Amino acid sequence: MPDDIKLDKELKVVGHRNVRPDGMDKVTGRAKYGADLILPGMLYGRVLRSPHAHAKIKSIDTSAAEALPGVKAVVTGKDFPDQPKSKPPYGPMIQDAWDATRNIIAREKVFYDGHCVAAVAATSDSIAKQALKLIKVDYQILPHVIDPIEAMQPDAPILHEDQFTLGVEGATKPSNVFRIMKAAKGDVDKGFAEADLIIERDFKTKAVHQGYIEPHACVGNASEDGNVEVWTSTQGHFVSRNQLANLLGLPVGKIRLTSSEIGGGFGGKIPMYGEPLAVRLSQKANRPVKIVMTRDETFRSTGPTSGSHVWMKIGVKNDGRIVAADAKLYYEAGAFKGAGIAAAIGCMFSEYDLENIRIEGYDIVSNRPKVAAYRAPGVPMAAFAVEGVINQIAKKLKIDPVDIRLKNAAKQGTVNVSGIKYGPIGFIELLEKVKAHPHYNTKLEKNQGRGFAAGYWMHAGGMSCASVNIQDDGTVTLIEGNPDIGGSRASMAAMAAEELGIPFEKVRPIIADTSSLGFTFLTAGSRTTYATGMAVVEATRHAIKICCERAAAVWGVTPEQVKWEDGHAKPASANVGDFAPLSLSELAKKAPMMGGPIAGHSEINATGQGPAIGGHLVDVEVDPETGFVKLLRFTVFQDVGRAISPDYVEGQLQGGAIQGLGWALNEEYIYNDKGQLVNAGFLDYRMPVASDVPMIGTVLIEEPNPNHPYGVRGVGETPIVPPQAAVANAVENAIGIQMSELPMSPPKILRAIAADRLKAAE
Amino acid sequence: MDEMRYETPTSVNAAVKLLAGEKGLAKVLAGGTDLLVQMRGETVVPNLIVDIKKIADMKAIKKEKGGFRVGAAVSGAELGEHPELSKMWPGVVEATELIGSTQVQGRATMTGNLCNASPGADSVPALIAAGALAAIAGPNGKREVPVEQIPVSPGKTSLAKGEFVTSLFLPKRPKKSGDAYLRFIPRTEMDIAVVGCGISLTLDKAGTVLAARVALGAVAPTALLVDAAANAIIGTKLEDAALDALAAACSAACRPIDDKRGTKEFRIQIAGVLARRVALIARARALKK
Amino acid sequence: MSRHHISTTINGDSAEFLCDTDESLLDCIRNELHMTGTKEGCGTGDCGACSVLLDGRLVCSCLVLGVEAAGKKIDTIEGMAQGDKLHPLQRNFLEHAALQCGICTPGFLIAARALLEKNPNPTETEVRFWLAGNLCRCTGYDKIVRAVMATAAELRG
Amino acid sequence: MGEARRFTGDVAELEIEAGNVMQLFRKLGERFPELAPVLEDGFAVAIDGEMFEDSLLQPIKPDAEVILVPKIAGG
Repeated sequence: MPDDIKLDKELKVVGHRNVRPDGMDKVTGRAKYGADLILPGMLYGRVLRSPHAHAKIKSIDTSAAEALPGVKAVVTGKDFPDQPKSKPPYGPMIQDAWDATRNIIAREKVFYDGHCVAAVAATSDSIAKQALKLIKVDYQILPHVIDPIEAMQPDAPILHEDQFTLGVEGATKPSNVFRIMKAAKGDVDKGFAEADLIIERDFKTKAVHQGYIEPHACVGNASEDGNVEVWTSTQGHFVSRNQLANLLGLPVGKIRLTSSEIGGGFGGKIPMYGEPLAVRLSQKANRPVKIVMTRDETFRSTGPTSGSHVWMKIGVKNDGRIVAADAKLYYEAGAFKGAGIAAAIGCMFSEYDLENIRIEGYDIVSNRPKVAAYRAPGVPMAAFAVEGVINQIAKKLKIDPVDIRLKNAAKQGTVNVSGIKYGPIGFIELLEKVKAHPHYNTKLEKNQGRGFAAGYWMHAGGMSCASVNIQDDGTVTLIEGNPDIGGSRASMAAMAAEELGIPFEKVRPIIADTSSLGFTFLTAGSRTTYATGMAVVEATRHAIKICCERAAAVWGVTPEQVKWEDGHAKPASANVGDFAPLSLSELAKKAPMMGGPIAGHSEINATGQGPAIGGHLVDVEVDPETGFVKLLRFTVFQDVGRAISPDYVEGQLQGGAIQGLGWALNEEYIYNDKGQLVNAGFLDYRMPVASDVPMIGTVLIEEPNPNHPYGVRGVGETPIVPPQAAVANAVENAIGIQMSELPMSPPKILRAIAADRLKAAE
Repeated sequence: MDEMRYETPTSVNAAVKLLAGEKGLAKVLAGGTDLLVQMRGETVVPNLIVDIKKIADMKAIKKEKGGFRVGAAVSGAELGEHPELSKMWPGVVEATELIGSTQVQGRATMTGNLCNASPGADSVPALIAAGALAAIAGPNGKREVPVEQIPVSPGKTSLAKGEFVTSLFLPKRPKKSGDAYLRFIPRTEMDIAVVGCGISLTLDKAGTVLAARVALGAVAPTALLVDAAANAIIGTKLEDAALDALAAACSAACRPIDDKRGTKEFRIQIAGVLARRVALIARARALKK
Repeated sequence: MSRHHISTTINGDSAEFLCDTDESLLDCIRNELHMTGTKEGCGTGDCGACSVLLDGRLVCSCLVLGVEAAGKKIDTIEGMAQGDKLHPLQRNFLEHAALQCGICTPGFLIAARALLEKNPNPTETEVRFWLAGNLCRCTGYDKIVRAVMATAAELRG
Repeated sequence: MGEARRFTGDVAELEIEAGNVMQLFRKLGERFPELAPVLEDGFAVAIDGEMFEDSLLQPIKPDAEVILVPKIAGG
């Protein structure tokens, strides 16, 4: 439970603990996820994947597979139209269709272990599996490279012969570095010259997977008239529809995507993998085709986040004031360009009010799956370095780790490296809450340590649509277009009910398919409750306006003389006249005779999103004989703007914290010398289990975002930014050694302790 | 595709006949928690699966000669629910209960853990330390061997064509005996042992170690019985020097590999750390009896 | 290839299905009986999303062969509520917001029910270790553990 | 202008008369042809510190400070 939440008295639904409208189906097994759709005549699709990290495809022979009884279709890269390659200049967001089609199914080369080379559809899963064995692929194996620093070396194997580094003048040799992105503010060199203390460190992190429990799953159903239906577990069916149309050369209007319930995404279900294959197979077989990934495929073939090397140098005055910050980020993009360096640059120092910043980010391709977004994509690796160095500075200067952050905290009016000037922002309040919290003030025992770290995410707005239909008994159907991953239906329904002044239970939220509502952008970037929430409020107010107009007609007054209050149209003032209030259900009942149905709709492109800053406080105990790190206590503080559904806001904070803990301690992609992933399962890709963690405390700071009708900022991304550094700082506090490489697995900790003892002995 | 057959014999002889008569690959199914994973990954594609759970006594835990005979299909959960056995051999039971999740415990068996021949199997070092025997039925009749003779290398056993383990026998305990098992994993659950250590010991009235068996898992191609480690504590009261010698002997016995679960260096070091801790738990248990 | 004809009992009702030897019970429940409440997260017994009771014993249905279900009693999430009355665990999961995406929820509910039937008064540590085989990536487990503890307290009265 | 500098011959700051974002982008594109093709898809703007993405019709007041910010997707 939260330590404290401020609830405005006048809010009756928003901010209360409402039971989510989709909950019943999810506790009874009724809810349909990606793999749960079963259609008549449906075929089983399976994908053949490369066992090689890097190889030229000399030929593919599918004839034996096609001849196997029960096999209804086989596709390879040739079954998809090739796409033009984007040419420079490149914008910051890379959407290269040439890359996209090759990531879905290989053409000239395979770029990673697990890369799709062919797919089959058959009448049973076992026939489909057997058919895969009959496909003969002739590979010419090429040398591979995975680590970003190795990939930058002059003799590294080159993935794309026509890729020349952007940002390097006159590059004549192809490079795995796609580009070097730079950002700067102030005069860093001058800042360092004024510094009393400068600390410089290198940090490394390994690729980690989003680890959603539901593997990717979809059903493609193409009919002879060219219409295409797709059922899929995705974070954005509208975005996928548009991409699918492009990749398959189909008109957008012919394609309808329905988003299934989604079993977790965290960014990893933004890209498409199986959908184009299922549709193409279905077009060939004229039957529905279901493709469900195995867990092994999910690890080998879908987006992990970047592994990284980060160099960080920070200079401070003796009082702890940071005067210069300089960083270089080297991020793996996977097989195709597009690592999360832009987000890292935009966020990594942004909870601090700094005058002099210089950042260089390297976007580097290497032989692993193309990275996908993972919760505040790109930022945690950079924050691990920033917060690690700030911790070192605090230690050296003997300043309390929270005080040094207070000294540098961003506030209203601060301008970050991207030029964004902050409105109200609750970081100082947050830090003061940390200091006053009992967790910060309890004593630690031997081998125990406490760490603190902060993190920032800027959030997103974007396009959203919503419709509100007032039914004739006064119940309400709310239609929106964002797949509900973590309870967003509850927040949407709460805002609509609050506006209408009716009980939460009277609103039924529905997530529309792509043919039933206007374009709605991804459930990602913590934009849903902000942007789609805004559309919902606007659509609801539209319906209310109609209600007021109807009441005005009934009373023979002007619409301006009617107000909406507590679910009723009421005279705006005593001067209007003495009319009995008309309820929503009364107005709805009369609607057919008074101009027709009452509905509101909204189509917006939301801007004005507010950033959210979080702070994580962690206690650990380190077993000095084994290097085992036990998590003792974890408290998450975050400025959430306004918690529409406090239960689910807390859940986001707790979940992000524990994902970050896994990233910090044990999760990593492990490759053999052939570049094959050797831990592609939950047994050896070690995500935290229930017995690894205690209860996770949450403290919600509510500094409302003035640009949202209910003050929403967005909450889901920020909680994965601080935990890696917070855990590392806690480990350092326990053993006296800074761990600068993730994961801080027991062998690494033990090695560091041994090296430290050796050094002390010398 | 060859047809995969499934049989449920009701006698040991019938099972032996099926296993011996199969020309292709025949696999015994008890809990299936290894076999099904291997089948799914297609590392094992049997032509015949012989489900032994319908054979009398495969699900039984019986008292015998002051010890216990545990049928080959007794699950970890059933083992843990047997109070007498848990009291006599707590180390063996706790080791078996560490295999997988609660769900896996509902199916996984000690015999399967042994016959899967994984070097990291949790129950095996505890069984070896306990001096457990494996009863084997086969075309040439029955035989009984110490459990450490069953695994010969990762994934391979000494069982001949047509043979299968029908039960494990845990012998009677002298007074003042105790056993224990610990493993190191980086999480608190759900991992395969990076190192495992099982120790069984018997004390005299003064608390001196009269007899000891020390076994290590995940530090060599098979679980190891480390005589030198036992000798390091026999005749001692597990003073610091004895524990140091025990740890050193365990570390010296390791022949580990670097793999995704741990490094050589780490395994060698942890083997010693665990051995000390396990010996103290086993002693505490022995003192209570 | 001839398939096995299996007669079994699911949630108290007799059921029949056809399966291949190597088909898991999970695949049979989902693909043959179209009961899709039981989920597949890994297929290797590492995530618990496919938890069911087999003759009253908590198991991963991905680690049971369909053929082994012959003559057995299987309990799945679809049988947990009695008519329109939710099991107290189901109700408490809703009231404590113990789910976000919900894909792991059926497995957690089945596993938690097995725990409370065996141990009506578990400590937090016992709950956490019993449920260690059920992975959840959304919640950090906090609210799940609270919901189970609250249900235990409620059932004890 | 940060990331946009790669397209502007390193010009970091300039004054442009524009009533809204679309006019601004058009004028920037005329001045820096390299930048033109990536402006709409690649950049958001911060007008006097406030972020606007995909907002071509957003008015810009005289004397406003506008910063080009790379567009970023979330998770």
